[in-house]
Amino acid sequence: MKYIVEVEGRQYRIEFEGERVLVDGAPVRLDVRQIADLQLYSLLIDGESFEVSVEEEAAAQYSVILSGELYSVAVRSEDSLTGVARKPSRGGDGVVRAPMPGLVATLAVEVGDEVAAGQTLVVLESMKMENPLQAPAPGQVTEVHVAAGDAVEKNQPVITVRVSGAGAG
Amino acid sequence: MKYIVEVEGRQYRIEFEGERVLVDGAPVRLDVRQIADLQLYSLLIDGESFEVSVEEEAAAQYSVILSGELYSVAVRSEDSLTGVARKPSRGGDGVVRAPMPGLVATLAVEVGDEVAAGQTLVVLESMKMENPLQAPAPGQVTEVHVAAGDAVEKNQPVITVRVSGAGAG
Amino acid sequence: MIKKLLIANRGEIAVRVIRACRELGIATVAVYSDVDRTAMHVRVADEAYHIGEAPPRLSYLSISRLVEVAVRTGADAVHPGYGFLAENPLFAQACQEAGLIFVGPDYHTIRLLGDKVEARRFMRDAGIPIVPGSDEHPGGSLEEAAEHLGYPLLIKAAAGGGGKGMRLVRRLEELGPALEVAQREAATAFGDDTVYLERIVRDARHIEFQILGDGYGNVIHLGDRECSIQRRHQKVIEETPSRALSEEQRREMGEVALRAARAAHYRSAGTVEFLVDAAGAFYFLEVNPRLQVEHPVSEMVTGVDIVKEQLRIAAGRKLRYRQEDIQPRGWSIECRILAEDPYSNFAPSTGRITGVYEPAGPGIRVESGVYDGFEVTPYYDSLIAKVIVWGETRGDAILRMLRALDEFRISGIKTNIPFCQQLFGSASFIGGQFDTTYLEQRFSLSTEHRREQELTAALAAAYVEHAKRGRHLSRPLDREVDRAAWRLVARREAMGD
Amino acid sequence: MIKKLLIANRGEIAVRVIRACRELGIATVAVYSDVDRTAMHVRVADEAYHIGEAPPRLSYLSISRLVEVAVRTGADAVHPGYGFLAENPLFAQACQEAGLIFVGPDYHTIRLLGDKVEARRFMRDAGIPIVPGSDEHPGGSLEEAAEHLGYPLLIKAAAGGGGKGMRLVRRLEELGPALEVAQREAATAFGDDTVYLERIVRDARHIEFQILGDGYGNVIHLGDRECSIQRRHQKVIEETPSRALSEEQRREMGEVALRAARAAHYRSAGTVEFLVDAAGAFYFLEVNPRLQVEHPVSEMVTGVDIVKEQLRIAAGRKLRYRQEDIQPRGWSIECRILAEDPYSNFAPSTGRITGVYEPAGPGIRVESGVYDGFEVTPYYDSLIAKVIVWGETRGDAILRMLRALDEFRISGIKTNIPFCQQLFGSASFIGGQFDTTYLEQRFSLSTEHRREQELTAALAAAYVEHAKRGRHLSRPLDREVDRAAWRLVARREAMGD
Repeated sequence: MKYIVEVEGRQYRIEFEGERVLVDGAPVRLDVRQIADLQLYSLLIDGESFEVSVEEEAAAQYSVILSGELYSVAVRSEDSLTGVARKPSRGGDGVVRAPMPGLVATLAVEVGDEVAAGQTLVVLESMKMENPLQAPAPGQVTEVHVAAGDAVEKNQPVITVRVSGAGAG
Repeated sequence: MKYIVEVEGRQYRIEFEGERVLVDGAPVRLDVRQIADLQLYSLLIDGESFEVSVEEEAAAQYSVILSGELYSVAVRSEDSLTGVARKPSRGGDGVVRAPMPGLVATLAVEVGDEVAAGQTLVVLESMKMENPLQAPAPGQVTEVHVAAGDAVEKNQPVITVRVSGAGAG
Repeated sequence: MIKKLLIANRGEIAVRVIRACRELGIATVAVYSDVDRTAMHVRVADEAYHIGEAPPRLSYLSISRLVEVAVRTGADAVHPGYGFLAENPLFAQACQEAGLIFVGPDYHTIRLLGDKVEARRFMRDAGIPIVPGSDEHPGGSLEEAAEHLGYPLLIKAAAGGGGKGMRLVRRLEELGPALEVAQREAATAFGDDTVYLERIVRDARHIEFQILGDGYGNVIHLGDRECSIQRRHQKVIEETPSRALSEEQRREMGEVALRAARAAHYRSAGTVEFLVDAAGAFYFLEVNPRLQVEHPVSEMVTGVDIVKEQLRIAAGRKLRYRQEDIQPRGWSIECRILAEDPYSNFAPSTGRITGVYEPAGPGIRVESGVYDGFEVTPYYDSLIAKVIVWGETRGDAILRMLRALDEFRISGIKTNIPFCQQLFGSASFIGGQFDTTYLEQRFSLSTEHRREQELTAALAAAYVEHAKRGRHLSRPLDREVDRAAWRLVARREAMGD
Repeated sequence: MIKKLLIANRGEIAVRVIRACRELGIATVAVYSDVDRTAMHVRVADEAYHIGEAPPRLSYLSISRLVEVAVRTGADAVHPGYGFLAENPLFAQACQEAGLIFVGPDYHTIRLLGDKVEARRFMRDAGIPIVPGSDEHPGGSLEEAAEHLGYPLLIKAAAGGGGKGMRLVRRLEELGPALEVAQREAATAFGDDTVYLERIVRDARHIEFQILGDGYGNVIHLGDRECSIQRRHQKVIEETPSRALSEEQRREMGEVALRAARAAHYRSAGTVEFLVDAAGAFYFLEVNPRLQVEHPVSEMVTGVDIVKEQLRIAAGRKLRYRQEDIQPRGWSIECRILAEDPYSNFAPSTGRITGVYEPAGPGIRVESGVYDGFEVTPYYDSLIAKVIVWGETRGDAILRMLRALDEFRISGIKTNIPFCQQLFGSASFIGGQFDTTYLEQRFSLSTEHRREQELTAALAAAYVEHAKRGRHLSRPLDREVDRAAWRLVARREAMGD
């Protein structure tokens, strides 16, 4: 199996052939073990020992943390015709989602309001901190999915804004 | 559901009725939570907090460790007609099993040998310690299931002894 | 001695207090909200009672319920921890009136120290230097005072705390509008719109002294703590001793801290906070009449268990240390581990912790309230653990902290660990070149990478993707293989080398 | 300084050494056998190489493979840990001949100290008191020597160690047969059937001194350690200082330990072991020319990092401490956590660890090589972790240890923790009334129970049985319920209190 792996704008061609691993055609001794069913992996790469956290952020899109540094890695198999996988766009549809779980401390808009880009729509309280959620673009509020005081989960829709100039829907 | 629970020779009648728990007829406020899918339970009993390890040793037979003390507990439901559950007898069939994983360091008998009760049949080495496995009763060795140097798992049959006076097989 | 203590708190500090009680033979009563039934403090206490719903107002801030549980369970004392009700004189008073020992200062002391203007006046009268402020000339107008103090300056709420009612004013024209906003905020937050102006201390370090008083006139301090590394007015890193003080300054400030404590007839553990400017002049800031988050660093260098001593004092005992018994050894640093995502502007991160490996080994102490399977909820503080290190020198301590942070693994939520790793590795921190503005104004999380690590990241991600597709990960990889291997080997070995 | 170090060991001690290297900026090379690919020391090292199969002889005891890996990876030094090859002069020599720094004494020193008869002669010549033995009169017969020494006495192998070739002889008639057996055992175990007789020291305490020498003539000691609590010649609990010594004795024995170290031109960390009888007379037993399992207790009271100092010395540096710099503070105790079942005659317990919660908080240090998901195999030592506590007094330390053991949870295998809990709670231990025979001859695990805890055990078991039948446990109980609850509550709260 061959993969094109992109890390911070740089591409690697990685092949897995049974026990063999090739990076840009050169063989690498790789031994990976998952630790206790966590997102934690012990890697030996030509004898060098690493322990990394690997989290799948979206399809074929990974966040890797290694020695306190974060790497965004996109993996696509060479036989796929599409380009490097991208994060599914969120927000383009005008739906503002909760970036974290929390409580709706303030609801600053209602349906029908015209809002400017960056205008605060909702303040979410989480862990004693207030976090304003802002309009991604100018437009009109078409839906309010929460009430003040509601507990919301991460990624839960909070407000829908019909972006000016965009078609309804 | 009603259970007869025996701990160290003392019996308790414990009933679970939905949210209610009765011990010998008296209500007890019991709240139990399993910690992280382990054999570890946090109990609140009328507000007292305990954390215990509960291990099932055999059917309905539990080892409970609590503040550094071990309790053997047998649980049977009141509607069952049999007595308190017992550990399935091992050794009565003349099969000597490994009480722990280890390596067969010494094999002291062969098929056909007459052995006395307590005679060492095999020495198992585990964690740098030598552990002799002894004949449970006088008899004749009818089967040797391992070879010197073998790694054995816990409870794996090691030697079969036909106990004197007992019928074959 | 105290027989049974109720801990009116949760998280790592509740666990800390329970541990001290365990070692002193004091029975402990934990309290928990709806979401905290399996929290660590509940698991390790002798008794635990549900006191209400998740929002603090309905549980950990409910004075009546806490006192009721304490009385009902036969507790004779209450420890407030920090945060929640720790500095609320009404809680201390309610405990006292219910016949419970409140582990802290007398409620009059808490009240006095809680009013910033009162506390400043009190300390000034006791001969303690304070940051120049408008409250020193109560007759004049705020505009006159502002002119006298000079711009920029700070508006602060007299009843204040937590940044509410606080405003920075750069020039005269801003003063009026800012005062209006600050007064409105103060009124909303504290029911008291009194504000005053304070001169801004530039290039300030935040340095505090840990004090212990027994109420019999004996007061000692356990040395200083450097707490200048802050974000959003929250300390992130604390250490002792401070690299910024000369021995002379340290001695002098220690004396002043003791004078402040003596003036207040201070009983229990507390902290006297100062601002120190670049020239070395220092100003009283406030007294925190409670245990501090960062108390462990002082414990590490002095060997004094502050919580145990606090409990002994609460039971009416005299201090068992004289000032000359306190001989700090080495260096200690604390790093607060927060459930927040440093890569997303420190947004809170909640959810179920799927795995925790805490660092350990020589010179490392972890104070934590979480474990595998614990759920971090949005209701409470984001502080989930503290890593405290001790080293013979500051350099040893920093290197040890870097080692500790590198070992610390938390799965399931995001933490500020990568941020702290960079911070401890920064030249400014290592060189001791920082003041209270450093973290927010001069330090930023680097997203630059070491080139040679990119390949590691690439291989890890590619492997996980490949394994997912091939379902290589459906069971732990190593177990079966290894076990088969060692059985084979054992046999081979037995047959001869 | 050393640039890259190979650790010829596994388990907690390999992790300990790697941590010290991390903090000193030394790169580390771990080695692992078939069953140790995911062991902690592999995970935390910078590099890791497979060196063979699970049985130690085929991996961790293979001098040629270890030296080969060290050379191939460009390591400039090797640390042997304890056990395995730590006291093998051939290994030290092989390292030296391959151009590698061996972190330990010179191999001539190791060889000298490894031969008991040689070491005794050497120490006696240096004016160190030794246990009276037949080797002091090499001319006469063993029977004559036995009569002179008096019964009971011990036969020991000259090349000995680990109890092999050792026999207790109660009276003359037993001597001949016992000698035969001992010589045969010694020949088998060490390839050398030389034995000698040693007088038995009654009511003996095993007390040792930690020494550090730099090879430039500078030698210091870090105080004594009491190691009398032993089972099967294995120490279980160690503490410092010993309660049995007066300050005068401690000073005197420390002097003798230094004299022994100086005589041997000792370089690196080591331990001088003594037996102390009830009257306070002390006798040299042996020198362990390596790091000891129990070194952390000395670190806790002195603040010296023994492993770091060992590495600095190995790199050719001089000792950075003078004797007067060593000012022990407080008390420290270590408890060894073993994978064995105290309820089944301490049978080894192997298997996969499903969960570990290590104790933490003030004054507690855990040195461990295991974690959730780690598999304990029958190949190696049963030591899986060490709990080390520090307290201001011995009482504080014992209470803290009890607290630590109570917090320690390991699922999946059995451990000696319940046994240790009872031991630390026993009057004899608390009173300091014990000698080396205490654990095996006078202490036994109680199976008596506190009546009030029976009901707790009954309820726990009944609940688990009930849940199993009702499949109540098919998913974690609390999560879903709690989450639903807090959402409801949050809404209710928002609507007004």
